[in-house]
Amino acid sequence: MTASQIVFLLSAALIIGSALMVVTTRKLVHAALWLVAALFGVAILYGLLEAGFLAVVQVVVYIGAIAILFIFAVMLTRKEMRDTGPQTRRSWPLAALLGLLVLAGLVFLVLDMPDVARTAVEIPAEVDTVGALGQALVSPEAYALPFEVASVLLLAALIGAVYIASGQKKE
Amino acid sequence: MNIPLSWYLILAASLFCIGLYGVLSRRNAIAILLGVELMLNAVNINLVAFWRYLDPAQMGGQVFAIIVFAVAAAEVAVGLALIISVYRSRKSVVADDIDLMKW
Amino acid sequence: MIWLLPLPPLLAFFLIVLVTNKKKALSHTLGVGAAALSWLGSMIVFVRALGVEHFGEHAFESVVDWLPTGETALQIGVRIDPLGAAVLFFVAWTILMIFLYSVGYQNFGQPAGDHDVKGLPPHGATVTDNMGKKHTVMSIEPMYSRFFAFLGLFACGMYTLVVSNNLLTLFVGWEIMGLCSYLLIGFWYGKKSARDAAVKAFMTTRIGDVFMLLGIAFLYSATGSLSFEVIFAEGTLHALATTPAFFGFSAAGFIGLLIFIGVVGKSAQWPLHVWLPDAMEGPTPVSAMIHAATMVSAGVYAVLRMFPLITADFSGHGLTMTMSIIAFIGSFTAIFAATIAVAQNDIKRVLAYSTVSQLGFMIAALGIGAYVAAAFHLITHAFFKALLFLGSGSVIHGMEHGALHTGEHVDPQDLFNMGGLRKKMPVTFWTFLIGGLALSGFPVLTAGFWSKDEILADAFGHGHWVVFITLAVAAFLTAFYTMRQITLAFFGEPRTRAAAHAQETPWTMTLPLVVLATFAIGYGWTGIPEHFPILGGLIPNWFHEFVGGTLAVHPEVLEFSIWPLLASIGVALGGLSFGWLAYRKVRTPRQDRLQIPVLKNKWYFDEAYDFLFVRPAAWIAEQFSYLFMDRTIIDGILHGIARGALFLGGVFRNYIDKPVINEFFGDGTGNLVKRAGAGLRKIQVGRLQYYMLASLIVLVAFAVLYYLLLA
Amino acid sequence: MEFLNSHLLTLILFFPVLAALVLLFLPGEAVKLIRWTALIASLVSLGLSIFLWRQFDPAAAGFQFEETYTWYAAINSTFHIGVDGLSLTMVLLTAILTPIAILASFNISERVKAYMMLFLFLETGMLGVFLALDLLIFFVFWEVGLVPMYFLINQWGSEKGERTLWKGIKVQARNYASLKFMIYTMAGSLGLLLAIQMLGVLFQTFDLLVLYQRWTSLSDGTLLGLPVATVKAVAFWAFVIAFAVKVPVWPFHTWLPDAHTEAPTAGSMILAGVLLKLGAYGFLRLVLPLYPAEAQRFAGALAFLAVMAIIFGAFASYGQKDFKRLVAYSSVNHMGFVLLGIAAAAKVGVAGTDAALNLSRNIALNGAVLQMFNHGLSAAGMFFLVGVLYERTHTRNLDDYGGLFPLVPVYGGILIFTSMASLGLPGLNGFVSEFLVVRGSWPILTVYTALAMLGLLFTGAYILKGIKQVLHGPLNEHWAHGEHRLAEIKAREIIVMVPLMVLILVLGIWPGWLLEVINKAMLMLF
Amino acid sequence: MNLWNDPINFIAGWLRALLTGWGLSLDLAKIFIMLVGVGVLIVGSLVLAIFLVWVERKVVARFQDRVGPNRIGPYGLIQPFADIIKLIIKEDITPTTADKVIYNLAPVLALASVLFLWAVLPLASNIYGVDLNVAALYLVAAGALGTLAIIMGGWASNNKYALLGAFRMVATMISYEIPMVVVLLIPTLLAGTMSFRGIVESQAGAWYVLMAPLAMLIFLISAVAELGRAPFDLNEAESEIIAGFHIEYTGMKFGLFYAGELLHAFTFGGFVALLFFGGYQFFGLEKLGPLVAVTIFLAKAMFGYWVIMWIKYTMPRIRIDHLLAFNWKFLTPLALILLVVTALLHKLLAGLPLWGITLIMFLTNVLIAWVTVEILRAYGRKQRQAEEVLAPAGQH
Repeated sequence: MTASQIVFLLSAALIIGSALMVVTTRKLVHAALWLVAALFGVAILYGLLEAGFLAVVQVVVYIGAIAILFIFAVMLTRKEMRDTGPQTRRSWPLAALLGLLVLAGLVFLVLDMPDVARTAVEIPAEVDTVGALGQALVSPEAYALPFEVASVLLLAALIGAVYIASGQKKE
Repeated sequence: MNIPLSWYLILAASLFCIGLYGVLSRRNAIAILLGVELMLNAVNINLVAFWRYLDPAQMGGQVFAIIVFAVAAAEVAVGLALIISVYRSRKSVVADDIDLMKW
Repeated sequence: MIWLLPLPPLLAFFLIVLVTNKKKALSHTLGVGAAALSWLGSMIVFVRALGVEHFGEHAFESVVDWLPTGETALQIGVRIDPLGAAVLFFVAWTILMIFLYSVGYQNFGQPAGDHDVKGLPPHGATVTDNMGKKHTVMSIEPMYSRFFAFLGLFACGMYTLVVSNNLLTLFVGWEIMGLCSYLLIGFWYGKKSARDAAVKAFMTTRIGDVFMLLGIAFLYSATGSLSFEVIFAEGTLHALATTPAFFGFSAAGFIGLLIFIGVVGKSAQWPLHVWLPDAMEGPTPVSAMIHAATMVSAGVYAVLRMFPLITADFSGHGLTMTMSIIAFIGSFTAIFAATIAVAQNDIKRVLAYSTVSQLGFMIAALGIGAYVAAAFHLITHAFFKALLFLGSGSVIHGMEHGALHTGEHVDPQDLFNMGGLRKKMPVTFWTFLIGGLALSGFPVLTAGFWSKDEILADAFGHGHWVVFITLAVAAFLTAFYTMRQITLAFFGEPRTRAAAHAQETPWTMTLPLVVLATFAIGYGWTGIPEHFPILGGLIPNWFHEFVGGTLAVHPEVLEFSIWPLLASIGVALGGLSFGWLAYRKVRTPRQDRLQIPVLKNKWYFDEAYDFLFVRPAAWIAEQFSYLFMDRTIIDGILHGIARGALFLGGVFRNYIDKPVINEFFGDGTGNLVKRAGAGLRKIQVGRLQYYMLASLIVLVAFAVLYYLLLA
Repeated sequence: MEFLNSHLLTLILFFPVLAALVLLFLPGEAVKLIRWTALIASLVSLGLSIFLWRQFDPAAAGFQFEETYTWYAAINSTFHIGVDGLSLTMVLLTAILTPIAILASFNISERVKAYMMLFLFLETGMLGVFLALDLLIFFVFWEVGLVPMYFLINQWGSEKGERTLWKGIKVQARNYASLKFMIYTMAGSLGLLLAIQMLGVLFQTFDLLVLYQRWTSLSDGTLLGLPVATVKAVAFWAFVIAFAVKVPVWPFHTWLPDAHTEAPTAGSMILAGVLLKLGAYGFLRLVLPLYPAEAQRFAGALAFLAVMAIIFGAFASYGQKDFKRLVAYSSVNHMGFVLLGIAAAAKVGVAGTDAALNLSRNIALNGAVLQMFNHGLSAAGMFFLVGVLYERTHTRNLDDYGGLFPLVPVYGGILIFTSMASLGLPGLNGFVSEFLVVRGSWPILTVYTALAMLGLLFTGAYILKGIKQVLHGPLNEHWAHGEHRLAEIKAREIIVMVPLMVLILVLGIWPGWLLEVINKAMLMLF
Repeated sequence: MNLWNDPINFIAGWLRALLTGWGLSLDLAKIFIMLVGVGVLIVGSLVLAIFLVWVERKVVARFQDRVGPNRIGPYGLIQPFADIIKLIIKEDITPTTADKVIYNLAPVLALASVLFLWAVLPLASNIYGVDLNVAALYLVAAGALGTLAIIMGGWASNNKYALLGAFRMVATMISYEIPMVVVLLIPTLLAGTMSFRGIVESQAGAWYVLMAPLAMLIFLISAVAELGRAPFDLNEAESEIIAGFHIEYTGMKFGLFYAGELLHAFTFGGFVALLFFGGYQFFGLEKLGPLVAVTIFLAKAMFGYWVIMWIKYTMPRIRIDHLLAFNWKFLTPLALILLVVTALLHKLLAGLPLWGITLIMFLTNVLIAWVTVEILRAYGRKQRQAEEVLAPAGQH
């Protein structure tokens, strides 16, 4: 068991545990916070996968922005949801069964993949993954277009969200 | 560095299914969004894992992950805005109540 | 030079119609001038013709290619031979006299009528003389110049007929004269009777023309040419005589018959004579023109021309079928017309019927082969008949003058309104008397006697008893009604005040009478037969020599026999005296015992024709061929097809389109979709997670299925 | 000049269409301008035709001024046009009549542009038929000629008049007439189309010259499963019916009186003047050369129909109350003579050994073609005069007229002159052609020619009836005075009549110049 | 590789030898050494925190023209220890309805987020926690953790004022994060790398403050706003919401918050020094030895901290909407423009010698500053005219 395997297992446990807590806790704020924990676990995984930039971005974007947004949203709609009453739908067993079925299917597919158990190949030190990523994002023949489209998407989402949320003021 | 790729994939699959369960079973709209977030993260894990294990030189995996980030952020922003405006007009966040779009 | 003859009148016609029809004086000078020019030309030709001995062999002829037909071409041209020259002579004279006469007859120089209207005879004009006394006087004919134009065309027609060397131009002249007779008879188209007469004239002549056209076509197709030169060549004649045609006739005989039918129409022989009496509706110069100079004589002239063809298969003794038909029709017409003439009251109608009977004489003569006699009678008759007509014209003119003078409205043409005119109109009386005597064949003195005697002699000589007897009786009747006419008109006392005030006609009318009178007498002497008891040898029978020359074989001279001579003298004198005796005392028509209705109404031929032909033709035309055949039958079929198509369309629409396609397929599928839609609607619950669940289940199911079946 | 010589026919053919297009751009209300341009365009066509006439060498065999352009290679039909004596005469007739008709239609006042354009199209349609040496082109122009005529009758026909069909259905006369005209001719020409297609498919070409040899020489074996003889007979009758409808031969003629009475003056002038000749031309150009044997076999039937046309045409027109319908039926009568001539020529068949028969055949054909030309002139004249009267009195009923001679002496004179021409008075053109036809057909079809004489007789009857009721007759006070006093014939109308009358007179006296061309063409016809 | 010029490796080597000596496996030993390093770093920073408390109270007193703690020990040096002992022995009160887990976790996270920062600080060319190639972003991530801690604190104490205070604090922090990130990009741009050590090394020629003084100013302002101090310390505004999100915290929990805050301020002083003032470089002095470099760095950091304290005790507090408006309407656009201009110039002037680049960059920065001032002045004049139109001075 090498160090990284240990770290992997720890973070996997962290992720799965907090994910399960997210979908099962009664109080929504706890769910949000558990989500933060899960995201933190994922960030660690990225670190393990030597995608440092992504790990940090995961933390900044997910935890820094999205989690806080969730918490804000929960706060804003707290008055009604006294965290009382059943949190899950009556048909949750069917959902669980279906989840398991999908899981089984996916796992089966994964195991069925050829050469799935191979290990990662060593990245040569002098390769600067962050620089390469930067290059990929902006060089036209690589992924400049999706990058631009994503920016436009964000702008649209920004305007849309502002407009929808503030809609009530005008009436 | 001897973590086999299958571990990551299985982990992502399980995270994905937990998220799926969360989406299908939770009554609160925001909880559903939480589920969606989990699923998105599962996908991201897969992407980066594939990047790392199949061909680190090709930055496709990472770029795609970043784009998923962007989309996730946009989706959450708009989703929550919608939920809040629905909450303001219909005073309820339960997913089942928002069922105007019937035939 | 010869083809120049018909041109002056034609030119006059066009000039008058196109240019000078407003100016009356210019028009009539043009007309008379053209006639004089043609007259001069004809005289020159006649004189030169006389100069040439054996003129028959080398007649003046010039030919030109007219119609290209296949390799060959139809040739037309002009030709003068002895017969042509003789006929030309009398035609020129009579036409000129008629032109001159009509200047006076149409009251040239008289004031325009008060309320004269074109299309009706002039009714006189009131004029105040220097003493301020008002009295009506004759008024000028409103359509004065048009009259001369038509006369000019008429003259041109006659000249072309006489001058032409082939049947085609002969036919052209023939038809032009038909047209002019139509135009002139219907000159006063205001009067209904004139209109109908014009149409009747044109139609009856056209019936004849149609057969003649067939004859010409047959001749042309049989011989390949129409010019007399070619036809009367020995070979062709023999070929025609021998080739059998239809109904047992030989080709020559059949063609001759067809052409003869044309002549019957034109010269108003028995079956087609009805138009001639009605032709009196036209102005008198026209009647003269038609019945004396041109129209009718054209018919006889055509038969004269065709004589060699008709007698192609005649072998001296038995008449061929065609000749016997001709003889029969000729003689029958003579007797028939004479009987009608006797009962007529109108001065012109009597003359009309006398013309018909005289033509009967000529046709009969031709029928029995008396070529020279027929020609001779033709020419003499032309002279004295023209004289009689123009005389009757001046009598009518005088009567009108009297009627206007006395303001008494009386029919100027009715014999029983006249009487005692010999004192009022001496010149007219004497010329009319000469004409009358010539017509009835007053022995020795008049030309009529010589020509008619010739015919009777010929008939007697060749033993055609039936023809001889009928012609003799006809001659007697002729003499009788001429005397009746003269006594009624000139002798006795004037029956009406108009007759009392009748006045002699101006010189332009009396001069032609005198000229024609001289011919009526003089011309007879040119044809006295040699063996005639006294006068035989004095003057050589020029006519026989000259005209006989036209035939290839010169007709032999008949040996003289006394019986026909005595018969003709007896008949003539008997008729005259009996006529004078019967009508000396007659004052009113009732006293005239001969007013037999059957004769008066012309043996009801007009009514018969009307009933037999005109009305059925109208019925066939109107009802049968148009309304029935076209409108009902053929259009019926068309409309039937249309209705069938309509019905079919309806059937398709109501039994196939609407029920099957619209209801079953169209609406059927529509309902099906609606029901299915209603069914499927229920799965749309609106709840988000329900959808996700459902889609996921399907996805998983597919995955499993895919894996189990395919992978 | 060289261009003119090599493209003369296409120029003549398509000049009217070009003019029509030019008309299209003229302002609608500049009525005088439109009329004069149309007239000048048709005069140009006339000039070109006369130039063609002078250039044409009658003696040369075969077709002259031939032009072939690739038109529809797919079904190997070429735009092949040429002219020989026969079509030259017809082209000349069309070229003469169209300007006269256009001049005659100067009194049309509404929609003048459309009217003039249709007229020019019509002229092209007609010229096309006469010039076409390719069956398909022939058929195309044959149909093209129909459409303008339909509109002329339908749009500018006489307003009044109703025609009761079955069960009391009343329909406007001019619609009835134009529709009947259109459908009748179209239905008739269906058989023609089929036969043409058969020929085209059989020999892979529509060219007439080729077909003349190939089709006539094909005489044995089976065709489309039937013996060749029956196929040829059926094709023959298909052709004959198509042209019989157009010529109007007796049973197919009922459209003519309706079409004429309802057509505007100029329309009926051209309809009678040229359109009827299309059918006769069809007989001469297509039926006789293509089906000599069948023609010979069925000549009797054709002759019978011709005589029926002559007799019934004459009787029907004699029975008419309507002046224009009278003249229309006269066209049926005169065209009957044309067909009689053709039937006679068909009876003799191909020029055999017997010289006399050949001569008669040739004379009959000469007579037929000359009759087509003469009737064109006299019919156009008659219709125009009827039109002149109708324009003043707005009625065509003979009983309404009467005694008009004193009111309109000049008009009366012209009417008599033209009537005499159409009656066939010798000295005028009618007689020459009728004489030739009678002379030509007598030795071949004696009985029928004799019967035809009955028709000739009644031709005179109805013409005189027309003149009597119009000119002579008791003066109808209605026209004598007051505001609808009959106006004398105008200068323009006289100018229309003068060329016709001059031609009638000249042809009557000296037809040699025209007959020369026709004669040579007829020798070489088949 | 002796103690003087590469102390960490020297010690690490020594320890490794020691531990392997004790029979640990190499891996285990490596992990252990890592842990030891982390421990040393944390303890060092905490001790520094304690010292900072003293410094803070002395400097504040000097600013307020008073002496500050001089009674306990020489120059009051023992005063911080006294405070700490006070906090430890105070009663630790937890609100009953508070959300126990989150309530207790909040202070820990607050301090943790600051300590995370120290992992990245390059004290000397070879003395640093880890040379992360995404260090700049790591700094922002830590900031995000701080936000989270504040929310948890505010929410868990189940007190309306606490929650409101937390929201206000979070609002400012999130808003000011954006200009900070944008301005952070400028040194990255100039240095070509995001790792702090790389940035410091590339400042050998010319300190980035010379190249982009305006960027340094914006970074300073946004840093102060991040800390929630001085002009932007609205959550401690007693007059409005008493003590912000840590109302319910007493005793050592409050102590953690307070220490975390002080250390955070000092760290940001260090960052300013690091990014713009050449970090441990002082005109070649740092080559003498790592320890000299460390002292240079700490001195610069203390200077940065002094400036922050200077701002805190002189500037009056800004209202919350002015604060946010100031950020969104003025600071962010200015930062973006600056970034774009710098990027352009960096590309354009690539060929010039270093002094040329710095000179031109400096001048452009001055130009931009002048232009913004002009715009502000025009805006201000317009505002005043609008006021005069509404209510002309003292008429009635």
